[in-house]
Amino acid sequence: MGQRVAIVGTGQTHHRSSRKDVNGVELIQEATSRALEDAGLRREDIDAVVIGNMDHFEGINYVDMWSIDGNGGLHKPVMKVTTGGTTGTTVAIAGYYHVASGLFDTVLAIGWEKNSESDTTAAIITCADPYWERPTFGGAVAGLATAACEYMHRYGITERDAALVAVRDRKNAIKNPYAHLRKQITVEEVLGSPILAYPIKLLDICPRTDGACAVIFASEDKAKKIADKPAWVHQVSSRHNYTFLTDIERSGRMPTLYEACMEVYKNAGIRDPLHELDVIEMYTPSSFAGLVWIDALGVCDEGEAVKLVSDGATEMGGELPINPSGGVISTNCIGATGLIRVAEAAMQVSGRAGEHQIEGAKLALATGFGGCSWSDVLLIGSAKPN
Amino acid sequence: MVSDEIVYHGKIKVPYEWSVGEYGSRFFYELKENRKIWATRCSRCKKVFIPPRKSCPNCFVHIGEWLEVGPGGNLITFTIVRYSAQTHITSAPFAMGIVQLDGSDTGLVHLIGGVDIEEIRSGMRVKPVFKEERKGNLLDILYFTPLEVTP
Amino acid sequence: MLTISSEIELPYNYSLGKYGGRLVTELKHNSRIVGIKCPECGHVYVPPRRVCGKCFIEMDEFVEVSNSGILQSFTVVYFTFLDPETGKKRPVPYGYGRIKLDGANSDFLCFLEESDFEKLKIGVRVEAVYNENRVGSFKDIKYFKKVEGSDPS
Amino acid sequence: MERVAIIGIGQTKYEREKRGETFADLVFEVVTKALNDAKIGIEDIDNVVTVSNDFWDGRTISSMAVTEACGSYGKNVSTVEGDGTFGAFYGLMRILSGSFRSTLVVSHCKGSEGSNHLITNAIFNPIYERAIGLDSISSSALQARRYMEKYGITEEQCALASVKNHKNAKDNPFSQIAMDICVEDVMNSKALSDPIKLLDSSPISDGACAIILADERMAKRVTTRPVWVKGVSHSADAYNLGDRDLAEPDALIRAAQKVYDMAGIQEPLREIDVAEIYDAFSYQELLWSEGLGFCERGKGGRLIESGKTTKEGMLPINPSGGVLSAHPVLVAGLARIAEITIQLRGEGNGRQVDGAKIGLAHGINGACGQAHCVWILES
Repeated sequence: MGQRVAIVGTGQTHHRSSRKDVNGVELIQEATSRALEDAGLRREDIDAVVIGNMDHFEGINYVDMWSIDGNGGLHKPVMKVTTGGTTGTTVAIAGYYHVASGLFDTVLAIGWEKNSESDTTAAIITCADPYWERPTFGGAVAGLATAACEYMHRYGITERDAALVAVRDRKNAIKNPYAHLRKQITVEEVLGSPILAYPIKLLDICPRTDGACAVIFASEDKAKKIADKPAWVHQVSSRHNYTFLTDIERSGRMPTLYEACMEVYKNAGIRDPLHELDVIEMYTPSSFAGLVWIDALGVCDEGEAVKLVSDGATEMGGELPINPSGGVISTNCIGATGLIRVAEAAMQVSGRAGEHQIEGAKLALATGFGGCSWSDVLLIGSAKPN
Repeated sequence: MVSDEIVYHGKIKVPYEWSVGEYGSRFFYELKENRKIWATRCSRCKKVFIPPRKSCPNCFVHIGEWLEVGPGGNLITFTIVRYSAQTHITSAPFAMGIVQLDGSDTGLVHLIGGVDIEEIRSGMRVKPVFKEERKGNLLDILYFTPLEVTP
Repeated sequence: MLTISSEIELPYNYSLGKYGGRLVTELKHNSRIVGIKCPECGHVYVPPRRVCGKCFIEMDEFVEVSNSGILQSFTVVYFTFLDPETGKKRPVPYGYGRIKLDGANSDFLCFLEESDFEKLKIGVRVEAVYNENRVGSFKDIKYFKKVEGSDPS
Repeated sequence: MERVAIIGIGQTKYEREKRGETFADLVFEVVTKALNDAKIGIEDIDNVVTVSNDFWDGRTISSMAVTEACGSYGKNVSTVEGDGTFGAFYGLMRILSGSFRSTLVVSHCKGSEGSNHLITNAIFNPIYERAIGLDSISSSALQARRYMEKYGITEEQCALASVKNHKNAKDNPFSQIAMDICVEDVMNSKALSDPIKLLDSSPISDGACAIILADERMAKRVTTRPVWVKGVSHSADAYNLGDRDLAEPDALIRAAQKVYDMAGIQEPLREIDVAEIYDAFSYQELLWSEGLGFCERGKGGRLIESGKTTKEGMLPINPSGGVLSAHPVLVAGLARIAEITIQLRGEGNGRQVDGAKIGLAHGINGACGQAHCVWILES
């Protein structure tokens, strides 16, 4: 039952703060055609398409239908999945199940966003309960700020500790030609940047980006023919436990991410993720999240993430590099962000990440975050899974 | 009021500014400046698209060829809208339809006007009536009107 | 490059239902906050809702929780953004936080009186301040203010 | 395809306005019903797919509102935004992958909470179509006229679908609008957007529906009345209305061909015992009947006139009353699957089609049936 699945092609746009030269569908077509080109496939080789975004971000209802001209799905099965910030990873997981089911052999998964076309915070606020939460909720920045405030209190971490994450990711982005923000920053610059919502400052948080990403999933038989080095999907998992923002447990490791990681490790037989994983593409919407959520990946004891980051273990060349692509803090086309994590993880284990390649990467983890603690995790490897 | 019947009258008001893109901008520029309707043609399947596509949805190749279509066209289908809605830009009853301009393989949805709405028939020959003041959007065409109105 | 602008204003009649409605009614008439208790795990949820997700069981025991509690986390928002409810900029700075009301297990999200983050501390006791004229709304609670003499516990 | 069965279903009564209930309340009701129907507990469910739409719900990540109520705590969960038939399709694939034994699929919608015109206007191209004021009614009217004129279908023939389905609805305890009307009533009802009149149109509805899918092993263990999935397929057509010939349901024809191949069906009219199809407007029952191959192209009017699609006919269509009798968007397709399940179990009471063994359920996405999803189920 079920068939093995591999990633055989990826495509990204050059992510920018604004892409007025293309409409949304044309932006999607750029990523889609690049993924096809990467895999050496044509549109007619694709059996089905999965796409996602958040309706109120661009004000478009039924995006799967609207994007047909660019998503490659004309006269094919097209499905929309959406889970907020996690949408990109949710699209990838849906792409995986399309192929794993045996019903399709070659499936295109697409995430996209044109943040420049709207007021992102206004749109994000609408994810909160209209009555009990929207009046106070200040969007992703403020939501992540309340979490960051609590992390500082709980673990005694400082704004300076968190800044290390932003500095690392922005440094990595310089080597990624598709990244949005590609300029080195310093800890002092992060600390001195304008405060948006205490304790989050401008350089602690992800940017608003226009961009799209497409990833092609294929069955074992197809993958062997399409790609020299397919990136095999070993495990996928997702969790979402809460209705209200304030239902998220404050104690312990970020619960949904931890649960999803533990399920993936268990099913993959991973006992020591710090040493068994070669690279992580982590959905880190803020520097504080990029610090504390490492705990939930099970690669260190609770509260020890600061040490991993400050010791350089998560740098390129470190013991477990995190976000060689530059991560979310460098590029955040929201609906695509999770899928970029998956694409980058696949590029790493296929040895096709170019200048930001982690040498010898064989096993990569990609994570997604959205809404009130929605978590997706994918484990991707160069070796064919059992 | 019984507590389980409480309804909160809220709203979602978010502004959007959709990029028309390079191709759409040229299309609207021609409407605005020259009262002309331009389309693009796929080099592989030869299909002529309006609104203009930058790539062919079917062949998935880049499209570079532009051509003028219309101004005359055929009314493929239409409806007389008799209800009121916030989305309407003119008061009911009014007519809208799909017009296939001469030289194009696809149709364009627009208002049908300048005629007694009860006289509108599918298959009619129609042409665009442009607004005097044009802004670079689809409503630079006021409506499509029959070429010859039968008395 | 051209753009097409639109300000869609979508109206919604959001039902509060039996559970949310009960809290609104209590706020309006009795200046009280009520939660709902899971018969299985005993967790008290604010705002009240029908189902305990963890136990997947229907709840029907409304319980009064305190108007005061401990501040668990907070932020002060400085950047400006459009409020989707009004389409206008929301006034900043403003503080809000997660408050664990005495008698509740989940936190309650609410405005704080204080909007200087230097003066806010996790662990302080805060209490609800109600508006004089109550209309049956979440906003009947004006904000939570620090209880004088309260230090982080 | 491995064998997967529907082992439980739950529906709310569909109503114009469920003012006292939230999305979560509706979802809990139908999930509980589906679990009870399957005689299993939430612990027997290992993954969940919710279906909702952020425009209709007035909330980004609308599925968050039902997280607790759908029982997904601690489980793998995802959300499809589209008709419930598409959500169920994802639920099916998750089982076929071998990763899960049982998927709970639940869809909710409250049409009463939002503005139908504004929300369906937002389906259309914001650059080239939206400003014209299109919505679900006017766009469907463009399709109805094109179809009727191209093939000589009459308004009276379309009206027959409304008459039949509203009558059928009288035997369905979940339906919203059940009544005895005649063709003249439909013809004389208020003109909305020619040729569509009030009684050609589906109502605005609130409601929810849940189904539970299970692999063969689990299905055989827990139930004596599994309904098996014999085939399922979906397909999408072009987006801009002007790119399509609206009289030609190409996407449906493709989806139907594929699903008939999967299920080994050669003569759908004869081999299928009962069909529940997405008739948001009366003309759609005729047009979709053609796309599904129940008759030749252009013969949808004659098919309904022949009486073959009444409850006693050769292929009863919409014995539940169909979407014309209750139209909770996104839920409606899942309700079609639930209704076919009821039929194939022989539990339809007054609306039961005698001896139904093979059934077809159909859902649509987008404007004017841009995408279609077709299921073949067997008892």
